[in-house]
Amino acid sequence: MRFLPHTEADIDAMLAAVGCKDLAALFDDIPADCRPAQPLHLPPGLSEWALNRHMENLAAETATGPGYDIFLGAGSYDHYIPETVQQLLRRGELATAYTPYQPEVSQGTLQAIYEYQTLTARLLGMEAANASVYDGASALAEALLMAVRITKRRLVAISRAIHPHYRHVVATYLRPTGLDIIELPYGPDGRTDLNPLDDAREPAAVAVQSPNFFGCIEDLAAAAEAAHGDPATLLVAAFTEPLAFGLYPSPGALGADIVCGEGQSLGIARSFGGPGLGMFACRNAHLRAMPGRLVGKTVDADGRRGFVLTLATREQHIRRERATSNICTNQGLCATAAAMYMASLGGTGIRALARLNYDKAGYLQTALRNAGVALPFSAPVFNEFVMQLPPGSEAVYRRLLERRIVAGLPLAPFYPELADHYLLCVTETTDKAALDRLVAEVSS
Amino acid sequence: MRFLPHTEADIDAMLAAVGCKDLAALFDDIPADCRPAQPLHLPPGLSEWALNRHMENLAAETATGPGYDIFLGAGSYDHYIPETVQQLLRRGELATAYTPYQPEVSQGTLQAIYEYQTLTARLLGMEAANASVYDGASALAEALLMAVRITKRRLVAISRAIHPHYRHVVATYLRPTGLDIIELPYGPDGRTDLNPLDDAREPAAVAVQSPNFFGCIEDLAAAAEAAHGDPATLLVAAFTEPLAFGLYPSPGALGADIVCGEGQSLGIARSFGGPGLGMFACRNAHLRAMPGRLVGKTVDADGRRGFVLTLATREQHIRRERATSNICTNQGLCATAAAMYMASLGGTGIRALARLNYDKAGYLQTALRNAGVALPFSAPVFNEFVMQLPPGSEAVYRRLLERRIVAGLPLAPFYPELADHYLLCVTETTDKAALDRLVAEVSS
Amino acid sequence: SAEPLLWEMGARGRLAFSLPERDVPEHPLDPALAGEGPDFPDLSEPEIVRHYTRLSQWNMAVDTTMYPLGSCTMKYNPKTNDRQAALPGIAGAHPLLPPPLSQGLLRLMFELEQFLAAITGLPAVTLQPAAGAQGELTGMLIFHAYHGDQGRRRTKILIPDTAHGTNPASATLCGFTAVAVPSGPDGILEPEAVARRMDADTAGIMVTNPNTLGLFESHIREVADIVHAKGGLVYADGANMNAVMGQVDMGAMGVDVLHLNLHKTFSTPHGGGGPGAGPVCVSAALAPYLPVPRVVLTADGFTWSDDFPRTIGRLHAFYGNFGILVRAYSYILSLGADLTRISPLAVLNANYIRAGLRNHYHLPYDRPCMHECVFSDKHQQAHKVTALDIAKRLIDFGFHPPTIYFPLVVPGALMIEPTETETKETLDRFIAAMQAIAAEAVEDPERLRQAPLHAHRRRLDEVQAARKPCLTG
Amino acid sequence: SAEPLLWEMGARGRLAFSLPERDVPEHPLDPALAGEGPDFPDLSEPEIVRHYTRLSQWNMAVDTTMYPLGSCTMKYNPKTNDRQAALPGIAGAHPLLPPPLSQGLLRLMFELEQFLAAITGLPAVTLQPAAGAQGELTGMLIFHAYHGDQGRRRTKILIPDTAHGTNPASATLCGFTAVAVPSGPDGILEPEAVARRMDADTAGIMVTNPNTLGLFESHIREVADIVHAKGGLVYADGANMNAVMGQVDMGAMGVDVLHLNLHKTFSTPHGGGGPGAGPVCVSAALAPYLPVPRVVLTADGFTWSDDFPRTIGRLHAFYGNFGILVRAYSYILSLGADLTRISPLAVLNANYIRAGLRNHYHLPYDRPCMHECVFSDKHQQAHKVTALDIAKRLIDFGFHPPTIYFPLVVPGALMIEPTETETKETLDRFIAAMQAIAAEAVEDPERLRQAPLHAHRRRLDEVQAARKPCLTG
Repeated sequence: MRFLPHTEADIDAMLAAVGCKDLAALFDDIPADCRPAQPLHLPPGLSEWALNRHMENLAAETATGPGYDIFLGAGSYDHYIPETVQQLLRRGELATAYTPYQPEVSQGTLQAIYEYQTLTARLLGMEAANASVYDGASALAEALLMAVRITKRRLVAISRAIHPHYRHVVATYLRPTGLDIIELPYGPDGRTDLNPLDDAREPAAVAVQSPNFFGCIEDLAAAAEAAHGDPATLLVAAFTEPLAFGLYPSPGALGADIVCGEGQSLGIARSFGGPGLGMFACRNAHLRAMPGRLVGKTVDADGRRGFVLTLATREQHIRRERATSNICTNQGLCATAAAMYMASLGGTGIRALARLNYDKAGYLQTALRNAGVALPFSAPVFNEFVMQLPPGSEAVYRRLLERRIVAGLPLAPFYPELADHYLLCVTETTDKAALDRLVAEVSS
Repeated sequence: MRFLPHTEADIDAMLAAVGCKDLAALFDDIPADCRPAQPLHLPPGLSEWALNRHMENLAAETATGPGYDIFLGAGSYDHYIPETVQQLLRRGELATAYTPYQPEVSQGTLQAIYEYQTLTARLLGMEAANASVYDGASALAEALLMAVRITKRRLVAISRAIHPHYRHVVATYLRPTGLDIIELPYGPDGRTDLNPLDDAREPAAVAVQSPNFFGCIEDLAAAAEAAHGDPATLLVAAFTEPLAFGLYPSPGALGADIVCGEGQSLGIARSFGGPGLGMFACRNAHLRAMPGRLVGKTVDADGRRGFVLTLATREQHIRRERATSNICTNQGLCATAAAMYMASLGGTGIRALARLNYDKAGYLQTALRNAGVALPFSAPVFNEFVMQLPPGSEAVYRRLLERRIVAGLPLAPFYPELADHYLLCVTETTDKAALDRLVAEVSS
Repeated sequence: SAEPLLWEMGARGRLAFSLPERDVPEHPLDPALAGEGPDFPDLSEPEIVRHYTRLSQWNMAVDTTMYPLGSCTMKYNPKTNDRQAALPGIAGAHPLLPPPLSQGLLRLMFELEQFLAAITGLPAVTLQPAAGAQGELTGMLIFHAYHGDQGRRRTKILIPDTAHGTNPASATLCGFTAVAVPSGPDGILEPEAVARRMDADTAGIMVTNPNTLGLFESHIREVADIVHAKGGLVYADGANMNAVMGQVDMGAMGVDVLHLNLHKTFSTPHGGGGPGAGPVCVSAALAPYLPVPRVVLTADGFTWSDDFPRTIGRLHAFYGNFGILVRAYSYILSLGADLTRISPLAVLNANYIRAGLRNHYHLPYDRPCMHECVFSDKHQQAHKVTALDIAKRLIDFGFHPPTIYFPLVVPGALMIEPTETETKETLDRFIAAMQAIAAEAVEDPERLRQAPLHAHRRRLDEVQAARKPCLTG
Repeated sequence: SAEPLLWEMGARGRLAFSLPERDVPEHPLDPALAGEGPDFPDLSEPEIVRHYTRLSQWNMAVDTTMYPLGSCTMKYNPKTNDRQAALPGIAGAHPLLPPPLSQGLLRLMFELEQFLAAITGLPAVTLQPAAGAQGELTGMLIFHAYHGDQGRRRTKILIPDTAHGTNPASATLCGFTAVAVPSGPDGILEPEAVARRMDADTAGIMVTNPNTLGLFESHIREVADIVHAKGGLVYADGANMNAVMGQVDMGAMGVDVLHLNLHKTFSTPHGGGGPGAGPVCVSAALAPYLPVPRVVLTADGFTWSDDFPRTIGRLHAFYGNFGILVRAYSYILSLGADLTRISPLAVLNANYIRAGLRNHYHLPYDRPCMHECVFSDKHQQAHKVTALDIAKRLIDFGFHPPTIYFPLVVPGALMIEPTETETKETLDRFIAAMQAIAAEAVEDPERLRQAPLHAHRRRLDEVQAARKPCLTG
């Protein structure tokens, strides 16, 4: 086996040095009652070439790329990824290193993550960002737990226009803590209705997502005002599509205290939903309550600039049961990819690309509306929006599937009141012809 | 344009430093009569994504991979290439360096090529190998010119069983030199008939290829004996399929003086015929007459082992019109790929892989023979051989093409006497089912 | 030898990204809603390529040298796995594709679950946790839900003093109070110590086997019986699974819940800190608690199901780090039956190092080890040389340092895990380097305290970094 | 800091290659015919990966730093081009596929020929030559064949003293005797010097424009007229085409034959010495001499044709370095109309360096340059500092050295070509480094003679290497 270098001669010499008669003797400490009843049976190993064929066959069953028009977003977005990012990310020195415990021989990873933190903070309009957490959903759960730690309060308010999966993850994380959750409904414009906050008793945090699950841009400034009506309450701003901040103001600029979400849009392949990138940022005042790894700038013994993992006393290695969270690592390579991507776009590019996404979605909105399709929510959007088809739309949806068009995400499973509503996503990868085809199909 | 970093501000500042009023002024030295009559007109640049689509569309028109059974060899072979080789070769430090003129900052390339030279010499059974030349065909031409330089003779004898394209290249290279070429015919066993050598007057070289164009293993020992009947005459052994030397003795072991050929089989993609790898080896006695770049071992100022380009006085940089050849570079990255591939196989692997090629070809030979298909040549083969179909075989060949089977290379365009003869190639990539399908089709 | 930061480079108006052609008109935008866009530097493509190529060279990595970071299983990461994960039908797949349009990917997950079940001996598997620590959290959530269903809220959990720091942190996140169990004089758990602490308020135990001293917990079956007898559950931290694949049956051992680290045992790249993946395997009794959605096989093929009323819920926006699952699946298929050769060779390599260094470094538990061996700096302290100094000096010899100062039960620990993919020759060179360092500690201790001398940076001022944190530029 | 040689590693029986499954029986083999197989070391896959990852780091490359190697045009090599060349339908294509099964690839070649014709102003193109030097050979073979058809064997060829060494070597290979033409006091060819040497026995002239001093040969049209008047032909070495794309028409200039270096002007990676590609463009009159086969467009699509009776023959086993052609084609399509921006920016960058260093280094020809500028070590020789010392010292500043001691007409030449893909900031740092070196040459010349101090190796003993060549291990 090409990954296992040991020859028989190697094994014999090493067993002699170790003082074991055979390989089995290395496991003499394992009692019989811990052993498998029968040997582990696995099929013969595949050659590299047989594996390639097998994986190509599996992959070929997936609907992707040319031949399919897939109008799905909902937390996972189809954006172009530069070949440079893909090739650089495969460099063994980046991919096969681990947590930079030894900074002298990890400056590559450390500087890359420091740069990621900086670009993230700038994108989100915050003072500090961590080195990333698992994904947008767990980032939101961690943000709420952080707010609870900061405020020492037991209630959180969450918009119902936050991605349903994210809310599900929050519920899962919070269940054993006994914290209370109230949900804020959405209004007819597709935005969060903040009015119920008036009756909420001392919430630790108010969480909204913008663009929200319906693609609508929330009025974050209003949310901040509502949340900060109680000075201790923190506004947690979530997101699934950070490219929107190339066009719309950052959550930080609008008053959010903690900003978190999913960074997959920033140069990371969809990969059936993961790995993604939990982006997480806060104001300096809350730095020590923030979960997750941090890279900081310092100097070496010769006074040269260098980077290290820092504030590790917040973390589980040292603090164990008193850690800010149980998160041990970050999404290192995904964070590096996002930094490469953000740097490739630059300030000029992200504005242009975000605008193109906006314009494509706008074109489709206009065309659908002109074709008589209802767009129920009136709030402005970025690259996603909801369309409402006439009752019995399942047949239309299925017919489109047969024509290799996935006409968005049916919302009924998530919002029973939204039968016949579909969440459509349009990015720079969708060409006008596909948009026109969709309009023709759903209005025919 | 993302490859061009100059901003308008950069250009203005630089023009000021240079003392030019605009970019056009940089070209004031170019007289009007050298200028284009009208501006160069090219279509607008494609985005990275439009280019991807365009190239994928072009590539999709090619018959490759699953879906086609392609029994073509004839100097370009389908062998598996490990993913490691492909990924390592893309490393920027290997791909984007040039000729290692500055050895202190080129040890990566230099050691890799030194290792390539060593493995090549071992594979071919020779004392020295150069850092590679363009391809197998030009390698043969250079080998004959080298023999002419060494012997100061004006005649070369070339087997007609050498790849016809190689003979064509030799003729092209030799035409202005006025050297004489005699061709040695092939016999009924598919091997070169050495008898005409008895009448050849003082040839500088006798050139044979093994495995030859028909896939037949030549009797190189007999060729060496025949050539060396005149002690000054050099035996030049060519090849197109070096994997054969995993199974058969090396040309050096059988008495060749210069060994040259195509190394594409060793980890290099077919790429529609290039880039390939001209492998070139000789005995130490002839080292200084050998064309092409050489890497040698030495020490640095601290006595540490290092590598440099050496014997450059043979080359055109220094020697100009008295150089051993006009070749200025080598196929650096292809040579590196071949070294990676040879090292990945190792002695153990190359024997096993060569044997598998032999066995697959043998299986097909047996199956065809059992199905009544004629195999005209009796000499042993490696992974290629000739089959003879009944007259009118073009229709059969076309029918197979429609069924996505390329049933080898028709030989009639190269050897008019071999109408209805087809050169078939079978490597480790061809599975038994495809072989059985071919047999069924040609014998039905 | 300094690489500028991204925003120390570039010039406004450069662009390293290829903007797609615009084929639609501008759509009206309320100017009051528009922002200014982030303050990113503008760079050209060549600047991006050079920056990251140069930066990358400042890392040690498995691809450049032996990286014997204990408890992290830094084995070779096969390149073919990255190829598979990048296939367009895999990398380009949207997670919410209707199942009929993603059958191959669902099959891959289904089969990977089956492989992991076979390897661990625990029949039900979730692939959703994004890392080992999230796997631990999953396990603790299952503990919590299970005990809730038993009608009794349990508040404590037993955790040996050799445990990874994530164990108590994960338990705390679920509201449990960690109760430390000291390991015995031979470095492993003593059943009596567990029995003394296990009670009806205790949810169970989290145990790592082999433990972080590299020793097999030989009493695990008895410990499990004690815990089970009091209604508790046994959680196993599978971070060290590379030692025992094919050698143990976790179910037979009494384990109820186990997480695996695919980036350790199953060869997926560590990525400078992630992404990893931390699947959780459970006993049949606990299967109903696994997160949703789960892949199920129906007459119409594979599909997703949420229909598990006792589920703890969901831990990931979608199904976990699928791209990592692909790599682990490829790895298992590549090895096949050879998978059982991994652990014997990993253990052999660790014992070979143990044998080579036991006369040079203090071995707090001097007995055959599993996949890693833990030394301490006790002998070197006489010369005022610490584990940190030894680790830094190894850098000068071209090796990545081992894990140091962990496990906490060994003061000045040096925790060395070579993995099975290192050659005997590399181990010999590593042993020689460690021996040379032991000699230097006597002859020239100051050199060790100054180490590393030949790295890209000398020792970095971590105190300054923490005192006045500078986290963004 | 030494990387073992491949055969200093490994152990018999290791295997880094995945042997395919055997699905056929062994076929009988006459044992008398079998060999022993080569003496290759046996390695594991991890050893291969580490070896080449580490080795690669010992190279400077365009991807790591500015590489201003004069006359080599070391511009940025776009990564997208490598992606295209690796597409299965391209990398996996057999060259002898029937043309109906390879239409896309034939179209690519056809269109690339058209692009190169448009860029050069010469209407007919062969893509077959595998490198610039083979392009020169192609040109000389065309000269030879053309004059043969004119019924007169011509034996001499004019070559300016600034020419690349390949020019005389290529001419010699075709039986021509090189006659050197000295350049004039301003570094360019003087028509009278050509006229004095051009006669009926002279096949023509090989000229590089801009020449290797980075100067445009302003009298080229007159020179061409002189050569043509005597029945000769004009060959242009297009190695320096990066200076003048869109600025000149080679046909108008009087050029009959021109080669291009795709690995220079058209951004394909230099690969540590190749593969490159050296297409040749010719006038309509010389088109019949181009090598075969040629891509032609028929009613049935693209196909190959050998039907060119006056062809010089064939230079490559197939069609040249197709994988390189793919990259150049991608590059041209990526830039499109922006291709005409390349030369102005390349020339601007060179002049910016010239302006920044002209007060610090001797400029033998002090006039605006094209894409490269040639200094000499004349000022530094007073301190016993040579061009070699300056070059080696640049390494310590993190830059690849320029070409040195070429062109031969400038003693102690330093030939600097930045290319258009370098930023102003990088040029500023390069200029500062060169200025610092000039100061060091005065203040601390010994430091320069010892340079490089910070490279992977110090200066290597080239004399020993050549005296007792050791070419294999």
